[in-house]
Amino acid sequence: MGAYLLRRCLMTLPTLLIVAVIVFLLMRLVPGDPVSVMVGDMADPATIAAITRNLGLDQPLPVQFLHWLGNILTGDFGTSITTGEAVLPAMLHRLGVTAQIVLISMTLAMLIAVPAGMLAAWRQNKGTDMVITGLLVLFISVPSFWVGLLLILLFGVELGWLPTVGYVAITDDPLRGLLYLILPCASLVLVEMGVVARMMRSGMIDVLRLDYITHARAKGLAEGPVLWRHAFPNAFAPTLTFIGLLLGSLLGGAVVIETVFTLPGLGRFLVDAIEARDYPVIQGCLLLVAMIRILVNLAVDLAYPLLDPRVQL
Amino acid sequence: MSRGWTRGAWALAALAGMVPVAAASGTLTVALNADIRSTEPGVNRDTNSDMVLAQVVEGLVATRADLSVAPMLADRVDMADEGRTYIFHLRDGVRFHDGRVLRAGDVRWSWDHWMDPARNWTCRSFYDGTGRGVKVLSVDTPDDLTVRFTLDRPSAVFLAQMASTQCPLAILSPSSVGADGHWIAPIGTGPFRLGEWRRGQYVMLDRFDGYSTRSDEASGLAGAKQALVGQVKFLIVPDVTTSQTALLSGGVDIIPALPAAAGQDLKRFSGVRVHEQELLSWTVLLLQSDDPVLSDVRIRRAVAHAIDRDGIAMVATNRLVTPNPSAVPRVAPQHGPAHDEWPTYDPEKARALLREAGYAGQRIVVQTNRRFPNMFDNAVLIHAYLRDAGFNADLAVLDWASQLSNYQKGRYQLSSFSYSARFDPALTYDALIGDRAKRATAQWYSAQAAALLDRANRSADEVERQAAFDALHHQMAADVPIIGLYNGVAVAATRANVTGFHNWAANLPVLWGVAKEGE
Amino acid sequence: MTRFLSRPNAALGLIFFSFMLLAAAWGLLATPYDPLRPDVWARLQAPSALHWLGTDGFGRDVFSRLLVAAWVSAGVSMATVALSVTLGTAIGAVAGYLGGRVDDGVTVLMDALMSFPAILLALGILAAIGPSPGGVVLALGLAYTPSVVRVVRGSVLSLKEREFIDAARVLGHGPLRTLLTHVIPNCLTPLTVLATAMFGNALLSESALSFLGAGVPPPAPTWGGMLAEGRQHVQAAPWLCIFPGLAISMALLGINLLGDALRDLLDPRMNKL
Amino acid sequence: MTRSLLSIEDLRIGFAGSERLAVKGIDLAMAPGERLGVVGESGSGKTLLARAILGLLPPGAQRRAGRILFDGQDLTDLSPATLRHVRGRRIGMVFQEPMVSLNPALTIGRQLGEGLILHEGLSAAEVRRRSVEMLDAFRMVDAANCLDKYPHEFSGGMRQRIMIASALLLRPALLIADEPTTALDVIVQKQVLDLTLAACRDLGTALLLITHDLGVVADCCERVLVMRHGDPVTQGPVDPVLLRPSDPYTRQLLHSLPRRQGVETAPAAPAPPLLSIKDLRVAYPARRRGLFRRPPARPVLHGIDLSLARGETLALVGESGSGKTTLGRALLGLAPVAGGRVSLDGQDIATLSAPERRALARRVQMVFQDPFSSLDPRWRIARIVGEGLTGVTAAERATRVAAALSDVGLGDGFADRFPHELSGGQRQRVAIARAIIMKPDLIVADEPVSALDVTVQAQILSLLKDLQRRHGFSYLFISHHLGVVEQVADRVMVLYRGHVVEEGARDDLFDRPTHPYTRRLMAAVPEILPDGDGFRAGHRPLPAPVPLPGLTPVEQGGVLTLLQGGHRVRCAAP
Repeated sequence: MGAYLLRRCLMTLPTLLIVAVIVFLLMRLVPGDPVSVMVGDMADPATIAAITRNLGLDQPLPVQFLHWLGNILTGDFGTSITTGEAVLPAMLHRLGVTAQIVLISMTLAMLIAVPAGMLAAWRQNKGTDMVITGLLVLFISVPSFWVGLLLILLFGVELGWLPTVGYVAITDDPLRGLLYLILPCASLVLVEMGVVARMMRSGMIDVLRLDYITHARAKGLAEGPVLWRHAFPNAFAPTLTFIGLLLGSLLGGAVVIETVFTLPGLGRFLVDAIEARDYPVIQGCLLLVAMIRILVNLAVDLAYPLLDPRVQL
Repeated sequence: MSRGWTRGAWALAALAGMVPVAAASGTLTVALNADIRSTEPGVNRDTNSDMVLAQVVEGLVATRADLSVAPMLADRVDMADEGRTYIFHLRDGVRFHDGRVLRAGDVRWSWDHWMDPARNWTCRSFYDGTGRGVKVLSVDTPDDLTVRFTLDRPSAVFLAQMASTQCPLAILSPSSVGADGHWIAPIGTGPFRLGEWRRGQYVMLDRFDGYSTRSDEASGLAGAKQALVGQVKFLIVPDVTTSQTALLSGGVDIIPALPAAAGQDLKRFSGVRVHEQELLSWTVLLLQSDDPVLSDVRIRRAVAHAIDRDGIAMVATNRLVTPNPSAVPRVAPQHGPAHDEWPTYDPEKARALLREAGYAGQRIVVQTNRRFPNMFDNAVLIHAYLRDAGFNADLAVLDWASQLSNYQKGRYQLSSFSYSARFDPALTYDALIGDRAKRATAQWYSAQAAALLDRANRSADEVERQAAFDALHHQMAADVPIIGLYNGVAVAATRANVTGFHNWAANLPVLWGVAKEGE
Repeated sequence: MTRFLSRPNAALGLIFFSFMLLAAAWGLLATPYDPLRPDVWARLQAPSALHWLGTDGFGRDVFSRLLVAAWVSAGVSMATVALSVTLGTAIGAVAGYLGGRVDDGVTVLMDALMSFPAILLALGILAAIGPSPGGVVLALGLAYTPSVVRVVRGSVLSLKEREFIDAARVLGHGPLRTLLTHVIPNCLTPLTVLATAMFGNALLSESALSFLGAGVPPPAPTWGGMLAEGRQHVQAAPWLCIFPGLAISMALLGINLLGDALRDLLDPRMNKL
Repeated sequence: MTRSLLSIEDLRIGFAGSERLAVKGIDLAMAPGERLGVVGESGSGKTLLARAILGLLPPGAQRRAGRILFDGQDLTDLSPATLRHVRGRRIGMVFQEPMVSLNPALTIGRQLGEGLILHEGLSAAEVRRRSVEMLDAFRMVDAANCLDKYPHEFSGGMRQRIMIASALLLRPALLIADEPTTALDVIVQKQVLDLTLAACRDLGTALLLITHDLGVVADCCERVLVMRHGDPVTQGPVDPVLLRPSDPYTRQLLHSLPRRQGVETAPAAPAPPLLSIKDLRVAYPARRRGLFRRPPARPVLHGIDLSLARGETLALVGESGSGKTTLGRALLGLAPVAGGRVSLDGQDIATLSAPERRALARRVQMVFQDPFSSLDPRWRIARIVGEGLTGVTAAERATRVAAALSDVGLGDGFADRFPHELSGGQRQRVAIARAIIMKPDLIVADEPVSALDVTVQAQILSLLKDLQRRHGFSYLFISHHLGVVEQVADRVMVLYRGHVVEEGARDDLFDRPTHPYTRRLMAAVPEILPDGDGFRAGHRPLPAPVPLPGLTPVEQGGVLTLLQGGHRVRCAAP
């Protein structure tokens, strides 16, 4: 078990290294340089050259890469070129915002989606199933950013019930913090729910065809235990993998919702950094997002045997 | 439909009280649309950083609202040696925020601090002769209250440069940096001192009780300064809608910078005052005169004729300003009727000129960015106008960094751009005129223009300078090296109980003299 | 085909999807107004007989822009799918069929690419190559390639177990020929299902990128871009936020319904009912 | 018949959206403790019948008419809740695939105890005691420990024992077993069947056994129901219904069963062998587990020697995992050869250049087991058959394809069809046509009939034999089915875990099996053999074991020792 864990962790290393190379190269292909953004239209070439030298941007690429990688291995993601902040704490702070929204909405979505998906699968091709699948396909077809805009129009502009944009940390003011999370979470929940429930439904349909379900019924079990005890763990396992993937991507990919509601999340941080050519921040964010995704996958892989004992550690 | 909708919404939003609640009395809350970039004046800066730091640091001289230069920490400034030597006599009893009394040595320390290449100060090249400016040969301190700057040649803009709002020569206490030279915080002499800065959330300023104010009338950054509130909280509210809502509900007292349309929206509410201020910044369309197509002045004139500057100004600013084709800002005293001369909006004429120049549908690309909505809007309209007049125009939306980099390297045909505030028209012309081979950012290479600029640069006689500026614009209207669109407009909004707030041409609202009533 | 269309989701999907195609065709041929031509004196007008869906901040006709945007979105999405399917099939088939070190290398590279959320990867690539319709296609195409590689590689691995592949080898055919004549044609079914799903994803991502200002650059209208612009006028002209979103949703609904129907039809396991 | 336990009256089952019936009016009655076999080929509706009893029809299937009386109660009338009382407690059910009929996510103990807790409300300790008792009855080693394990930790045979144990745990009055041993190897199949029969007898449980295997029915059951296309063909005691059949379909079934036909042994071939294999070793590379470590390859064949004459049929027999398929694949370059020499017509394949090897390879063709998987579903039949032809004109290709198709008994109409439009037997004919069109010297036939129903199987086997007579090629015939091998083979090799344990001419081997493994294999198969004008069921009588010293399990090595006339058996090294 310990050896497996170690091996499984070691296996992520080449992936991480390639991720790092991709991130680094991508940013060096970008036209425009951070120094011009810093100095604006006022500076002359001499100043630009001096600042470039001071930031180490005049070194050969491999040197810059090794230097960067070395620092990252010691936990130093550098400092933002534009704000002078240390990148790692800044990213973690933003990640906290994104994580709140993603985790809350994902939890809500799962609470609704898993039973809904199971119900639809159980009543496959019957009226209930038609209604549920119809709703689900509608949910996944409506872009979350449009839902967000509509919610803003309805609750912010028309009704004025909820704050539509901005962010208050829950730690600063729990009540108001929650109010600010309602609309962003609501816009994500629909889509996530659609995706997860569809996954759950198809997984469940696959499982319900299997002999051990018929066997469980043949033993005289009622539908409740058949569904929850026998079908659920097996149908949920692939859904869990999928939710892991989804979580991993949402932590960086909630950028659109963060834009709609102007939340200071990780995705927005990255987009702003791209605009400002803030290499350390861009690299840090992309790397962090990829690392999170890899780690979430790792966690899911390690948790998988709990649901499916066939997968051995 | 929209009017009713929105008004109801605002009222409800205010009633529902879901929006931030008013801060404690004695604290003025100012909404910033983005966090400040650093606390180092003139190093890593933007408009927001400039505004916050202007409340905290001061220089030897400062800019008045009419853009003239006034002494600030200096009691008076003497010139000698035909303008090559400047002698600053410091006011006595000025204290830094750390309690130390300002002495000539601090000025010398600050000078050395900023001129150290490691500090990456943006304006170093204005003083060390590497740029287009003068070279400061020496700075010495004959006594505790006297500082003497010796230049290699006379300059009409030396003091204006020193009083720049973007990179002022800020006088700081040496305790601003740590023992190893790392930057801590600006320990200045302003009426407010820097308090807590929570990145991405807020910047606090506290009233500096040891401030010794000047007695002359407050104007711009100059004159008397009196902090009327105990604290100023710059709250970072990136989204316009949020800050508008917060202003209506009292969570924010001042929004110093708003898009024009948002200002229009807010005018409908009684509890709010909207302030509009025309600025020095100049929004333009850059033309690459070296381009094979645009090197023909007829084509450039065709571009000028093709563009409806009234329409552009209206979309960008909701018709708050009239267009300004001249590098001399409309708020500047030097702006006269002579500066309104320009090819009129006339697509027919543009077409005729194109035919005459033998334009054969070569592709012309307008560069722009999304970072600055007004540049983007201008470009979208310019692109449409050019197509209308028969140009084969394309729009290239770059990120700001790339566009800026292209600007600095001269890699563009047309570029929707904006020059930031320069306090003397000569400085703006200075940015425009030059040899592209030597300086890629130059727009206009004309010996005649260069001579005129030189006259304006060297002369101290206002009449002579005015004549030079008028002649420069006349020449520009003929050469069309650049197309001026309009000067920027700053729209600010305050709650009605905020008194004493005003903006000025440098777009740097000051918070001394501002108070909140009835709370 | 008749059997396909007799499914309610297929028929409904086709109806919605043909709205998009119709709009795209209309946008390609002629629009009521020039979608790019501003009329600053008639900006932010509410829907009326003159401007069916109102005008935007530059006074451009929203309806005309929606039609042209349908064409832009459909074109970009199709090109994206074409690119990633071609690229992904080539890589996935070769990696899966050859196995060994080639496969290991491809797998690690694809794992690395897949650890970026597609939209962030696309943003990164677009930052590097600059926004243009081709750029969006390239960025999204590259971002989606790993999922095609995965599906194709999986199919190839399971096809490799199928005996007709062995049969081809027994008949003396080389790997390339087997790959082209047996393996890839047999990946077409999962690829069709995947391509439909990807078309929807590409459309959504293209809109999201445009919404973030990184997609197909102006002046070409895009639904996402129109939403982003509308967002600036959410107070004054709320309709600018409604119609483009409605267009995206209807197109996506159509594609998703069609995709579901197609999957039910082509996936024998699901079809067994 | 005293009192019937189960009686089915006019049961009709159809599928939604179709008028056609899949089960067309079955009547059936079973007495308590009785063992009834339901036999039929695929599509006969036997599985639907079994599932209908407990109301567990697959989605889409509907009972159209009929009553199912159990203990006098009409099961079709019961509410779901009442029906659940019957399920498990009164009627137990066992399915075919042991791999998917146990829930992989739950421990054996939980799945066994579930029914006891539900129906009898026993305490945990009592449940455990009863479970262990039942597993013991099924000869599970260390039964108490088994309860805490998961299904994947057991082999297929073990799982099927657990499955049946769990069904019998509640002492039901009736056990329905749907092909319970089909997926198992013969020796394991016999163990499981014996255990099940014994347990049923002990508990007085009636057995409804659904199977396609006539031998099993004849061996285990008292009565039989033969079904075809949903119709009941005939019903009654095994003797005479099965053993002296009057009904033509049943007769056809029985006559189709593979068995030795005539005494026909290939002439001892003095000519040089067509194929000769020396010390062939095959090892599959292990799946990479770490980043850099690749564990040693897993050996599958440990040095096989083999030679095959022209026109001869050599059969390889063995259970799953014996390496018989791998041997065939290795010949065709489809499995990684780790050592040894293969020569065809005296030419060592290893010394040839790649093109030469490819040309040579065309002379060896293969017919695969699964006719569904061996034809590219996207190709038309003509293209599939002609795939191997190179350097011929279109006209010549068409002619040769048509000739090959008619050789295998498929007329012109088939050339333009797709594989999915063909039946299993027709597809296998296409696969054979694809092989013979290459004019091969040798055809490797890997379980060519095991996926087919018994009547089709007989047709294909005679086709293969017929083609060999006409074209003169040799067969390397791989099968697990002793009956099939006995019918087609000239010589037989028995493989066990990658070793040859016994080889010899067919009659020698079948009449005088010597190695203990061969004997066990033969003893395990229940057979139906002609007996006068009827048939006789039972296990093959074995001659007394040859007192040969040093017959050993293969794991301990040993060499092949000649007995007589080419009959060799593995014994300890002298």
